[in-house]
Amino acid sequence: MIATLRETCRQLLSDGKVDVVIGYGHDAAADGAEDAPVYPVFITKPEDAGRLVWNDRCHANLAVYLKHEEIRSLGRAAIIVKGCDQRSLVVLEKESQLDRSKIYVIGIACDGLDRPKCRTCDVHEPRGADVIIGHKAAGTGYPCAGGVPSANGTQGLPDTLPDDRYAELRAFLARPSAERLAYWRQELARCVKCYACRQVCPMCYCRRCIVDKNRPQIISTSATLKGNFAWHITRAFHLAGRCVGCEECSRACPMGIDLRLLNLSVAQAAEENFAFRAGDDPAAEPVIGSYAIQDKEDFIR
Amino acid sequence: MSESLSIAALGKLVDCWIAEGRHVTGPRRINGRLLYARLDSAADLDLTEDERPRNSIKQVLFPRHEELYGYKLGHKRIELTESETPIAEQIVVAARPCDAALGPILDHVFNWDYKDTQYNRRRELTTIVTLACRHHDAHCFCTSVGSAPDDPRGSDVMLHAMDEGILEVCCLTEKGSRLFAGRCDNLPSPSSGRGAGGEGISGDIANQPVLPLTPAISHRENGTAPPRRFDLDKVQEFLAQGFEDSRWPDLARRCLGCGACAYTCPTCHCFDIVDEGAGKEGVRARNWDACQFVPFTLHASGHNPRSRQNQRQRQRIYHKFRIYPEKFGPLLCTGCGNCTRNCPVGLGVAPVLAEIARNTP
Amino acid sequence: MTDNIYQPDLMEVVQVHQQTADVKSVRIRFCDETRANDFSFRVGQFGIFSAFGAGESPFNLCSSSNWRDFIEFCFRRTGRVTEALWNMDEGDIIGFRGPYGNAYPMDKWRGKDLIFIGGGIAMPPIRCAIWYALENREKFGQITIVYGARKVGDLVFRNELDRWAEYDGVRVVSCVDPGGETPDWRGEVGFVPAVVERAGISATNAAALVIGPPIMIQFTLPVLSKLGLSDSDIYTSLENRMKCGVGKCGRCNCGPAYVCKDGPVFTLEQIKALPKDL
Amino acid sequence: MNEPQEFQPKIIAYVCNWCTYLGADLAGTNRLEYPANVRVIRLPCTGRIDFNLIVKAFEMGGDAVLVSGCHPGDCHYTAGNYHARRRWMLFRPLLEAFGIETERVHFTWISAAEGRKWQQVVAELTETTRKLGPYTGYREICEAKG
Repeated sequence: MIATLRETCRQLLSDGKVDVVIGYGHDAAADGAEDAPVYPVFITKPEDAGRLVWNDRCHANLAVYLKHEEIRSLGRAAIIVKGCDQRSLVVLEKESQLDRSKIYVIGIACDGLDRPKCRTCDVHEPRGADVIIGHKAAGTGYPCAGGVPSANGTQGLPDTLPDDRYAELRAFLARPSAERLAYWRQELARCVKCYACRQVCPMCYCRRCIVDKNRPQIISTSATLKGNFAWHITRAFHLAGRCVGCEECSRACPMGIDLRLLNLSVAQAAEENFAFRAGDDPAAEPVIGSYAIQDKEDFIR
Repeated sequence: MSESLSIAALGKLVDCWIAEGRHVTGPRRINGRLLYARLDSAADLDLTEDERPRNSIKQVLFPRHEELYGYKLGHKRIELTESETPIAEQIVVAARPCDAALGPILDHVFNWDYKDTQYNRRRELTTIVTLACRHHDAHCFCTSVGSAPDDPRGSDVMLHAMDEGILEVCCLTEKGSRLFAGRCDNLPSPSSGRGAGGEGISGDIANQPVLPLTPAISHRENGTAPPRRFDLDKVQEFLAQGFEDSRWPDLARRCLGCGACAYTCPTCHCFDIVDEGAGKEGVRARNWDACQFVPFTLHASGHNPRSRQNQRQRQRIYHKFRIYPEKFGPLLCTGCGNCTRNCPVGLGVAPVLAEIARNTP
Repeated sequence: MTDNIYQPDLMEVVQVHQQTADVKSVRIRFCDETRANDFSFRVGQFGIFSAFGAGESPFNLCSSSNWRDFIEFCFRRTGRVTEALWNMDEGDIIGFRGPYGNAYPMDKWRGKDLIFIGGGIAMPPIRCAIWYALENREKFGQITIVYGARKVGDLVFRNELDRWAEYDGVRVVSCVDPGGETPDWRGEVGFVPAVVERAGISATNAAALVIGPPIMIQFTLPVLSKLGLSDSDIYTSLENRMKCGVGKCGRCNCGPAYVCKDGPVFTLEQIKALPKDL
Repeated sequence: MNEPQEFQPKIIAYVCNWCTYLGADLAGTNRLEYPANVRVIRLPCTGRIDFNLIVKAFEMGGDAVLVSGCHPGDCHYTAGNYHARRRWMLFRPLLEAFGIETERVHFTWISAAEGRKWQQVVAELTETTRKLGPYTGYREICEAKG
């Protein structure tokens, strides 16, 4: 599978179809080393395609790079996406941040990278890609990544797909509100405001973030509890109907704060109120950017 | 002078310090992650050795939010008030040597002509008890920047873990000895037999809860030091003329511009000054800041000398490995590896310098 | 007195003078008399001015160091702090800490001809040097002042331009960009670099101070070099983003220099040695 | 000796300029009395009422927040209140997740003619908030040092 991935990219670059392939790779000197660190790479020369890899440490959501001037300046891009990352492209296109026809999307079948999101994943095979590496495993109905050895030998596929993405959120919401506030007070007390959760997120593409604006300084920049609550409320709400659940914000947090519950709560609100799931339907209007006369709620008197 | 101390006795000591009202900080596990944080009791102390805390003890000497002074606004009258948060006596237990070394390094900039009294006061009131390292992970590179797993710089007391949960205590400063004076139980250390002739294990120490120490503790002599990741001379030779080198955009292209490297780094010390308050009262406070953020150098006119992310990454490397050493002497880096350990895309200092050193003839 | 290096002195606003549509100069005096007496600064230094509740910003001290009863600074209304300072009037209290940075080497300039070239809002940092030179007129040779702005309304300290011209040995050339002149404008029309070239200034035994927007400096420096001025005779004051002003917060660092402590005054020679990070 | 000081809740009301603000004004001109606990803040439209304003109100010591504007269909800017309705349908669950007491956050449509409804809403709000007591939960978080 890695061979087909490298060959596809080498072909794209040598045909001049794209100028850069945004993928996962490691140091040229570390090829083959079993636990060599994997990180985003930008391949511009066909002979470098050998640096591309695919294994269970390819976590980054590479869609985040499509907004960077340093990458755009390299020219037409091909981007390697897992099913969850591919959803980000749908949202970004709908928010007119990228022109889908100008990028070449290489979908890679993935049966899970041992992250919480993978347990309830339903896009093992990315949709809307120009080409898919790895294919549907016969009979099981789930695409197999072909090539990602997994501990329990069944290609790491979940035997039963829990139908509820929000099971963990429901359990959390069942706890009394004072307990929930206390949980966030204890978690957000560690936040040092390094904004890694903002910088890894493809949805955070504002040229100047609201927290960097001081007229008015509505969100305190201090890493006090007040500043951290104001920041994380704002960050989470700006993802309403936009967060595709790639969970990069939780993985990137150096202080180990799990932000998934916040993203899930706004995702659930969008799904249960407006049957809208970010990145599902390329034609659907963004939920926060549009409205419907017949929207129904039960709390406005 | 060096004595020995059982891990259990260290736990009791920690509880004493806490009882005496001192703030004790040490590595503890929170949600599965090893972080330096304030200890509520000795049970929180986690002496795992084959993992390095993901943040640093910098917050003890240089908090991420610190009130400089308060202000009260009246009609044509303003009153400035001393910030009333008292600075308590701090003890850092089981710090890594690459954390403890930040004190002597930051003293230079915080006392360059103007004495930063709040930093100096915290420095005086802080005693650092370091635990020499006997393990390292893929990101440690203290040996590449002139440091070592038992580098005493900045430590008031250096602990060396021996076998069977015995710690050799070396008090390096007066502050350190005051802390440990008469508190060591000097248990004979079975393997090295170097413990001073203390009496046998007394009853109450025997049944103390032994703190979780990783089983395979080997004596400090054969402790493993991390391999050298890059040749520092070659790096500094490159930096001397490499500011305009065309490879910088490639070296840092994947950087996302967050502050995870700067805020978990023991020696990054840049800060912002903000006014916080509502209506007639407020405080002027100092917050951590980082050269990786766009507004850091943004002029009021809109001009930004470092508008590209690779320029900001270059500035971080230059400030640590050329500007600071040239101006103050020590490198602004202790080789802890937290920048790479916490970088979402595997950048940080070591990978960049290794790449530079590899390609510099 | 506090030993907290970040705590400012409280200053009372003595007089506010609106220079242009968005530029004001403010005169302030120490509330605490003892501080007023033992305060001194050298022209070219700057201070950090506080509008409590909004923040702090660095501005040059644009009054002459010989004036004892007030110090003056000038700012353009662009952001949160300058907005708050804009709304100050006589009697209000602001904060000041300083003086910071190095200063113009007036003693090194003794006996030299002085060429002052300013652009737009950059007149205040030059004005203090001009007044200092005029108050010690005998120490300096010919003084030429070239000051340009986009349009007549943008000229800062315009009334003082005429007063400077009255001093002997002082030549004042003020200019506005093409299209910025008004019918009764008697000064030159053109960009500062061109005006400097036309002015036919003699550069023998001269020192030049050039402050203005980067584009103006970029095109003025070659003109001065052509006149024969060496790089070590051309001075400028750098405008980096600053926060602490005491060499701690790392903002103004550019290459080996912390602009707030090693600068802001640099010779062109020193600036050429700095990396292109300005 | 006056009776013991009853808790006076601080209620911050973000109201739209075209409907609710006029409704409140109408209540005033009709001499309809309502508790003075409400602090009215006028904004052009409910569409302009940012979710951060609710957080800010609690940060600065508010005990309850009221957001009120034109009934759907009456909006001066045609769709401001529709957008606002969607915003609150998505924001309330997030407040729930944070454990911020959503029973202290109230949303109503009050038209320019409904002075009486404004009086009733404010009176009722003051009572329910008085029962809930001061909102120390969030304020104490915001006053935590460092």
